[in-house]
Amino acid sequence: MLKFLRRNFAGYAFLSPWLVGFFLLAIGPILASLYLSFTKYNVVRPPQWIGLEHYFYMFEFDDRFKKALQVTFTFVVISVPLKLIFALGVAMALDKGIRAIGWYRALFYLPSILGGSIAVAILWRQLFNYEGVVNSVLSLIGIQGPYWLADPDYALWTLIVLAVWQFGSPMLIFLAGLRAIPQDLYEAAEIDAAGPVKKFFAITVPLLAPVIFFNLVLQMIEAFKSFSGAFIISGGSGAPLDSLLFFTVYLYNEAFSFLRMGYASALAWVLLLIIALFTIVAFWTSKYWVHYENERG
Amino acid sequence: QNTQIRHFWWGNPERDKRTFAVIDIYNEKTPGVTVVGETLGFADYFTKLTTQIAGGNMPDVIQQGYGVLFEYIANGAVVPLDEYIGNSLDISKIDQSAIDAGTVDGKFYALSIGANSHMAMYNTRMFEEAGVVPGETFDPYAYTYDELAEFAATIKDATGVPGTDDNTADYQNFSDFVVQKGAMLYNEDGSYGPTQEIVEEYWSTWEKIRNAGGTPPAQETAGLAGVSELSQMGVVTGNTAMTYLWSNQLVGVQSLMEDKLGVATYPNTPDMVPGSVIQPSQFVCLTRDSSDPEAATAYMSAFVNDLEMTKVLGLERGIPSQSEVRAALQPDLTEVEALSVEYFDKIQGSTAALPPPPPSGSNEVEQTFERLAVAVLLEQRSIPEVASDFLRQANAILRRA
Amino acid sequence: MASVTLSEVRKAYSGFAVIHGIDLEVQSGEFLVLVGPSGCGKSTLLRMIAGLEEITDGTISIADRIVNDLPASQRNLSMVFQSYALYPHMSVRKNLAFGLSNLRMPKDEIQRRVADAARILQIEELLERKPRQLSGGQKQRVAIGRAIVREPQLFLFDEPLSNLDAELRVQMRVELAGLYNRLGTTMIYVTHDQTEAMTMATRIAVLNKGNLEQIGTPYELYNAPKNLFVASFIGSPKMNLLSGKATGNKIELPGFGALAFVGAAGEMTVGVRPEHLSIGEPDGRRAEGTVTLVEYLGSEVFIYVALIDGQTLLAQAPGNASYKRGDKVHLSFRGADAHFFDSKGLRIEAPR
Amino acid sequence: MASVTLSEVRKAYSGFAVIHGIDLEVQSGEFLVLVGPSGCGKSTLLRMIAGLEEITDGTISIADRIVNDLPASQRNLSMVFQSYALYPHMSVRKNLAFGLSNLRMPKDEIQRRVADAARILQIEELLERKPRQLSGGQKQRVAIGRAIVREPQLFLFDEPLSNLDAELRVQMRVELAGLYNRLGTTMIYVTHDQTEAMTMATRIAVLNKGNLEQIGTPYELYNAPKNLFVASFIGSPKMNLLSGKATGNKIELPGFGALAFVGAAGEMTVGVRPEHLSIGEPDGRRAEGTVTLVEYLGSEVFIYVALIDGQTLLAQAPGNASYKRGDKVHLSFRGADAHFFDSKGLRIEAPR
Amino acid sequence: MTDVSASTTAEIAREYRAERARRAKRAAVLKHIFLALTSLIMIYPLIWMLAASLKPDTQIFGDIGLWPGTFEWQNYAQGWNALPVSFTTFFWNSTVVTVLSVVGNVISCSFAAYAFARLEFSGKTIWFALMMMTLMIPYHVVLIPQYILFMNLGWVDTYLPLIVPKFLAGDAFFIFLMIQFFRQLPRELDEAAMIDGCSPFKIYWAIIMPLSLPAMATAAIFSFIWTWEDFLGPLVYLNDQADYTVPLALRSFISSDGVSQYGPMFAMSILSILPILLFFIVFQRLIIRGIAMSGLK
Ligand SMILES: Nc1ncnc2c1ncn2[C@@H]1O[C@H](COP(=O)(O)OP(=O)(O)OP(=O)(O)O)[C@@H](O)[C@H]1O
Ligand SMILES: Nc1ncnc2c1ncn2[C@@H]1O[C@H](COP(=O)(O)OP(=O)(O)OP(=O)(O)O)[C@@H](O)[C@H]1O
Ligand SMILES: [Mg+2]
Ligand SMILES: [Mg+2]
Repeated sequence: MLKFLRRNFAGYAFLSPWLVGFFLLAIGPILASLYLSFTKYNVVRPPQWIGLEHYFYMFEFDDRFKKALQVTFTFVVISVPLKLIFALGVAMALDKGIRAIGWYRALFYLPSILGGSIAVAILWRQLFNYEGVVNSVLSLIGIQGPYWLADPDYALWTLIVLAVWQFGSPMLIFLAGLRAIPQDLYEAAEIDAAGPVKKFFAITVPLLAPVIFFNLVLQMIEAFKSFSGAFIISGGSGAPLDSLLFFTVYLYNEAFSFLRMGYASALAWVLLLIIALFTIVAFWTSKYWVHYENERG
Repeated sequence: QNTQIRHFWWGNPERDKRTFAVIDIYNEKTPGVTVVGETLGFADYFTKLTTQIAGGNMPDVIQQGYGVLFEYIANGAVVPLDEYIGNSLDISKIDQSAIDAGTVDGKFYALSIGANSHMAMYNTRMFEEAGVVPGETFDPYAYTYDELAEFAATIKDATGVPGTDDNTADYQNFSDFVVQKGAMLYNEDGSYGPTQEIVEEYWSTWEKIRNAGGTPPAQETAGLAGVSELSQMGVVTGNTAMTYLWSNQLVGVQSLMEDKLGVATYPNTPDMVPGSVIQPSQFVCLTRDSSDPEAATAYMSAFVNDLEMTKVLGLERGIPSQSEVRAALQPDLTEVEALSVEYFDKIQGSTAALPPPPPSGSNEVEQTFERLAVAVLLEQRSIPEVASDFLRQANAILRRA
Repeated sequence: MASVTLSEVRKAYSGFAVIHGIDLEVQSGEFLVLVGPSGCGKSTLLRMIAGLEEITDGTISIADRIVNDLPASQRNLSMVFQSYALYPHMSVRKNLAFGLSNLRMPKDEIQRRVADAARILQIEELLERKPRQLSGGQKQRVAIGRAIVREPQLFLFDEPLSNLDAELRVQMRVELAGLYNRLGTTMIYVTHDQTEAMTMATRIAVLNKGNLEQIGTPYELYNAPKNLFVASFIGSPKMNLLSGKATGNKIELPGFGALAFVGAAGEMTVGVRPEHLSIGEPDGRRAEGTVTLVEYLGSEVFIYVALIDGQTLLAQAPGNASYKRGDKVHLSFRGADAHFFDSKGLRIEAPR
Repeated sequence: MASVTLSEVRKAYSGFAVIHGIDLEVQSGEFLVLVGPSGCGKSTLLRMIAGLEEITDGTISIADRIVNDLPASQRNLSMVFQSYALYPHMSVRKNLAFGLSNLRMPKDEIQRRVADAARILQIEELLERKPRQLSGGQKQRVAIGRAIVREPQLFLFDEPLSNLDAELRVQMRVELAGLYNRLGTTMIYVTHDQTEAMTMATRIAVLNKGNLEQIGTPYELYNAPKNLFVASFIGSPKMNLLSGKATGNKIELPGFGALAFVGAAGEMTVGVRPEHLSIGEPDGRRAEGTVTLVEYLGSEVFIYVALIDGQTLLAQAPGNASYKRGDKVHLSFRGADAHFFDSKGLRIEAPR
Repeated sequence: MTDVSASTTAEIAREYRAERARRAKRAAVLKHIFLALTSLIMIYPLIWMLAASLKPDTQIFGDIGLWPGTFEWQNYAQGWNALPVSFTTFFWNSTVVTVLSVVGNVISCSFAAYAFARLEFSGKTIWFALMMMTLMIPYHVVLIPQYILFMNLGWVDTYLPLIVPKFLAGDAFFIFLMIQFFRQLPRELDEAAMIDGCSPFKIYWAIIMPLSLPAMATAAIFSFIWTWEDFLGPLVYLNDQADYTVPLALRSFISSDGVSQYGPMFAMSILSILPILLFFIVFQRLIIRGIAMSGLK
């Protein structure tokens, strides 16, 4: 017993703030939302237990749920890799060796600061208007751009571009990660006659893997939960034709526009399970490509 | 001992200033009672209200709109005021139409603080340039869809700007159209009123206007479907010459524009059956969670009756429903405010009767309409197909609610 | 296969000079051993030749081409880092193959070379391990392996055998020497091991505080050190230094008496290597002393003898010699074995 | 001041055993040197004693207290890591002082000790530098310094002098020996340097592939190695091994003829250290061969002689010996200098 | 070598140095041009906002041009005092909440991360999984249960719901981020510190934290920005306008049924970005060259 205590004491001591927070503040609401997902709850009246009904309805009748899943998946699959690639590319360009680098970093981070503000929503409409900047640029190279915002086939792309453009936070994390790579490995690679590309793929990428992994998992989770961009640009509804019906936008509407908190909770738990599944897969594959220098074994 | 009354409204800088000033006046006048103002932008108001309801922590007095009021009443979040009438609450000088609008199942719930109606707003400069003169070329208070198609195209030809917004996806216009066609949006039994024919005809009507060249390209309209930001309205961005909104938005829209706005009703069918209603834009209501309803209703009463206070409030929330107050305000109106008062005078008598409160789910039906209308705009499916799809979904929603 | 020429090479780390203008010519195919005290600038020099460190001043040429501006990756050399710098995320095999794959060498040739190197370095069973799963010496061998598979025109070795046991070190020495002979490459080799330096080098360069003290064959350095620094640095245990006074035809050495020496006069230092101090033959020029410490090394013993004037000399005797602490002994040396240095520490050739 | 006892200590890395049950008793105040081939488990053993590595099996006691479960921070020992493990973000001074400040030692005492250590290690001018600004040997000295300032009951040194030059190494050896004498601490010291092992140890433990081969005084190990492994591991250059056939009263050695030996019969190995092989006295038991390689070391030369049957033996001669490649020479040794090992490699004491 | 050849050597060397300096300068100029151009894309919205903040409301949406016809500097003065409570208060409120949050996040999350990355204790995997789970649940469905919880704690209408969770490692993002960085630090350093008699806390404080400076700076930057911009939390928990934070105040400018004040809103938006930029510029300096490996062989 004493031995158990001694062995675990430090770990739990350091974990204690989180544990307190988790049990005091986090777990209650999470479990409550799980409970609510089995009830009919319109916020005003007390929840009524209805078992799995919401889940049945979701999978059998709810076409918008399926549409929302499809939109969200498409968004995740396309935007996350693109965003990471951009973030890494820019992080490498802004790693070192130029003056005023802090300002450049700030400028490249700016879009992420503006986040989902009204300004960005208005601006995005201007850019992707039929006669907007994007189409003007496209017409320069002889392409007649579509009605980005109206055409259900293209509307999602405007949000993907928005998401990719806001690559600031993974960029910053990459920057910090790049700084942890020992220089002498680049020297060794240099001696081994590795060119810049080879150095990138053989040294930078593998040694950055823990950070890449972090960004991948977190950006994936964030993308699944992505809300404000779609909400603001589509005016909260997921228009046109539900092509911007992100899962959380749908969820928000169910919860706050139509006051179906119980159903929204069920939606949330389905999303949670999906995200968890993806995350578990990511963690499982990470065994094969993420190398932690200091883990023994 | 001091009673605290919380008053919560959605606002803007101007309204907030006025309302806080009014609260100060009231607090000054009423020792022992302190009113505390809480305010948010409209977009966030209901999110917060919802959490407060769930927490049993609603403010005593809340602002409500016509659309969602009935859900709150049905669920008991808002309580009847009948027992306070004559005591703490004075409604003797309130218009009967406003009282009726706040009455459900014989109980009075909501005190109107501003009247509202559908209103078309047009850019007078563009109309003028195209030679479309109100009162001569067209009657702003009685014009048909066919006329609209005609002069919208004229404007497009003359100015390069389409003469009108495309309302294919505008539910307000649709709901007027339904009434103009002699139907009801909701039947007595709560089922959905519009028939397949009406829906088809509505969309065909707008298709005609569109084909006549008076609207922006259908795709452009589709891209704006669901967007309610005033700044994105066609008349504001200069993409069209006429936009269809609510009368209480007139001032806000004008403030975003250089050109002067003119006002008109929504278009009508040749039969000229009135389709628009006058309804309160905003109410103040007493909530379930109020700890001192007496004091709260007394405040509500002062808010609509006290001339000192209403003078400060002005027309900011729309046209007051209390006759004395209206009269007192008349001299100080701004140009736009005068325009909107004039509009109300003109439409008196040519409006439809106020329908019974919409059932729950109506909100969602509206969204569904807007969503599916985009398919019409993009010509993805034929109008009859979309119409029947819409009716099917609307009925499913109403059944589920 | 490539000569290396340094002229007037200097290096300063943010203003603090560590290499003070070195001129050095390494012939093509030479095995140059670089020795010097810790911190004297050996690694810095190697890194400058490799192109990893900017040269503050001067020029470096490899194969008669000035390479000041050539990036390391194009200098066609390989290097064993003092800190190994193994790629932590690659298996030993990949570590070895990495440089080769950059040269677009065919797969089977890579495999062959890696297998060869692994055999030579006795790390065949470790090929699939990651560096973190290796012992210090094993890591060092992988670092050597990474250099030798490349077979470039120039090898730079920075203390490549420091963490290996004696036996392995001898074997590696033989292997490296074999490699050198087979490839005929130019080698620049930093070591702290005297045996390594003496046995492998065609020439040894002695560095001290960023200056080149002497360069020459092992024999030259051992037997004709240019100055006191080289004399005491080369040879372990180091040379005994006796201070004496020259008077024109002899030198007065406290304890030992006078030593015939024609030449300079004044303060002098006389150096005698421990193996040239013989113990126990009480005739001729000799000094008496007391044994203060006996270090047993197996094959030999080091005997520390305190002379009467307090000076301690170190003598070497065979391993089976049985002196012990406190013994009174006599030390002597032959005049021919002595080295003479003037008051500035420069060698004076004794006229014979 | 603390004894260390290992009983049946085993270690396996994820199933792969590297230490196979070691029993070892280090007396309080002893200077135990641990030697063994690269990768045999020396560092692992030290790390287990330090408490950095979990023990798979067995017990370790320090000062008669079982410490299997005691965290490293409470074992009151200090250690020099093979990889240095300097704190990269602290100046040299802070690196040295860090351990002391953890003991809540008064500021001036810390300062005194740090200054002392810096003087001993000759890193006084480097005190304000960060580790990345140091040369390899300087880092290593800081690592030593960090250990010695602590003056704990037990020192663990993992090849602490491997990257220092010969002269400095001798000085450090003296300093460490002095420290050892002054503090009377127990020391466990891993080294690959034979000189270090032989001169510093009170006892040497020879480790091989995770097994303890022999433990004893340097003299014992050199003169009476228990088995072939120890015989060839201790001593550099290593012992010559000749295989012969014992016939009850003599051993037939190819080349050398018969050697009187009473005892076992069968396949035998006879070991002769290079310094015991004498060259050029063509009488008695002798073998003829050709010089294949002469390694010049200054104080001595190593002469590789190929016997007629192809076997190569290594003999040691004084530095001024003038053999050269191709010379025909005769080798001989005294029977008393020979070591005998049976077919299992175990020593057989020659009856004298 | 003779004097003559020595001087030529020096000359050659000088020439090489000069040539290298010229090349470096050319490369730097090119890089600056490239970065400046790309960052133009990044800051376009900011420029647009800046322009909008200087236009009268009537011109913001009608004409597309960036250049304001007249400069409405009073948008700033007007915006500052547009609401019944002035922005001085909002900025002060935001600063208090944000600074406390940054401190709380960095401390408490690094505690938890240290436990997960470096200490052994039983149940670690389960806690880790639960921690990751808190990242995956869509925020909107726990909003109401959480509100009820905080109401029962009596924290509504105070800053406690916004600050206390930060001190209890409430944001798993930061924990996971720090874990990934801690895992890259050489374990030998912990070991050396252990030998030097350090307790786990001392190792955390004297070794892990200083060596993770880049990660800590990143976390601080994110923490600052996200708290500064957080809208939903203040929206739900703050009632009194005098307690509002900047983003909440900004939302009050826009009205769907009254007069919006876009110009002043954009003016205040611009001002609200300044503290973020300032913090970013200062803290990104701490993302300096990683030094973790340089004490090791
Ligand atoms: N993490 C690990 N996983 C598997 N094997 C390991 C691991 N660490 C060390 N080993 C193996 O354990 C053995 C002992 O290693 P150790 O570091 O103790 O050797 P050593 O005697 O110190 O060698 P050296 O003299 O080269 O430093 C080696 O063969 C090594 O390959
Ligand atoms: N980044 C640096 N900043 C300042 N001084 C440095 C830096 N790097 C090295 N030095 C100094 O330069 C000198 C030469 O270092 P170098 O590594 O070349 O020595 P070395 O001869 O290889 O020594 P060792 O045998 O100990 O490895 C040393 O005194 C060292 O302290
Ligand atoms: Mg070095
Ligand atoms: Mg080791």
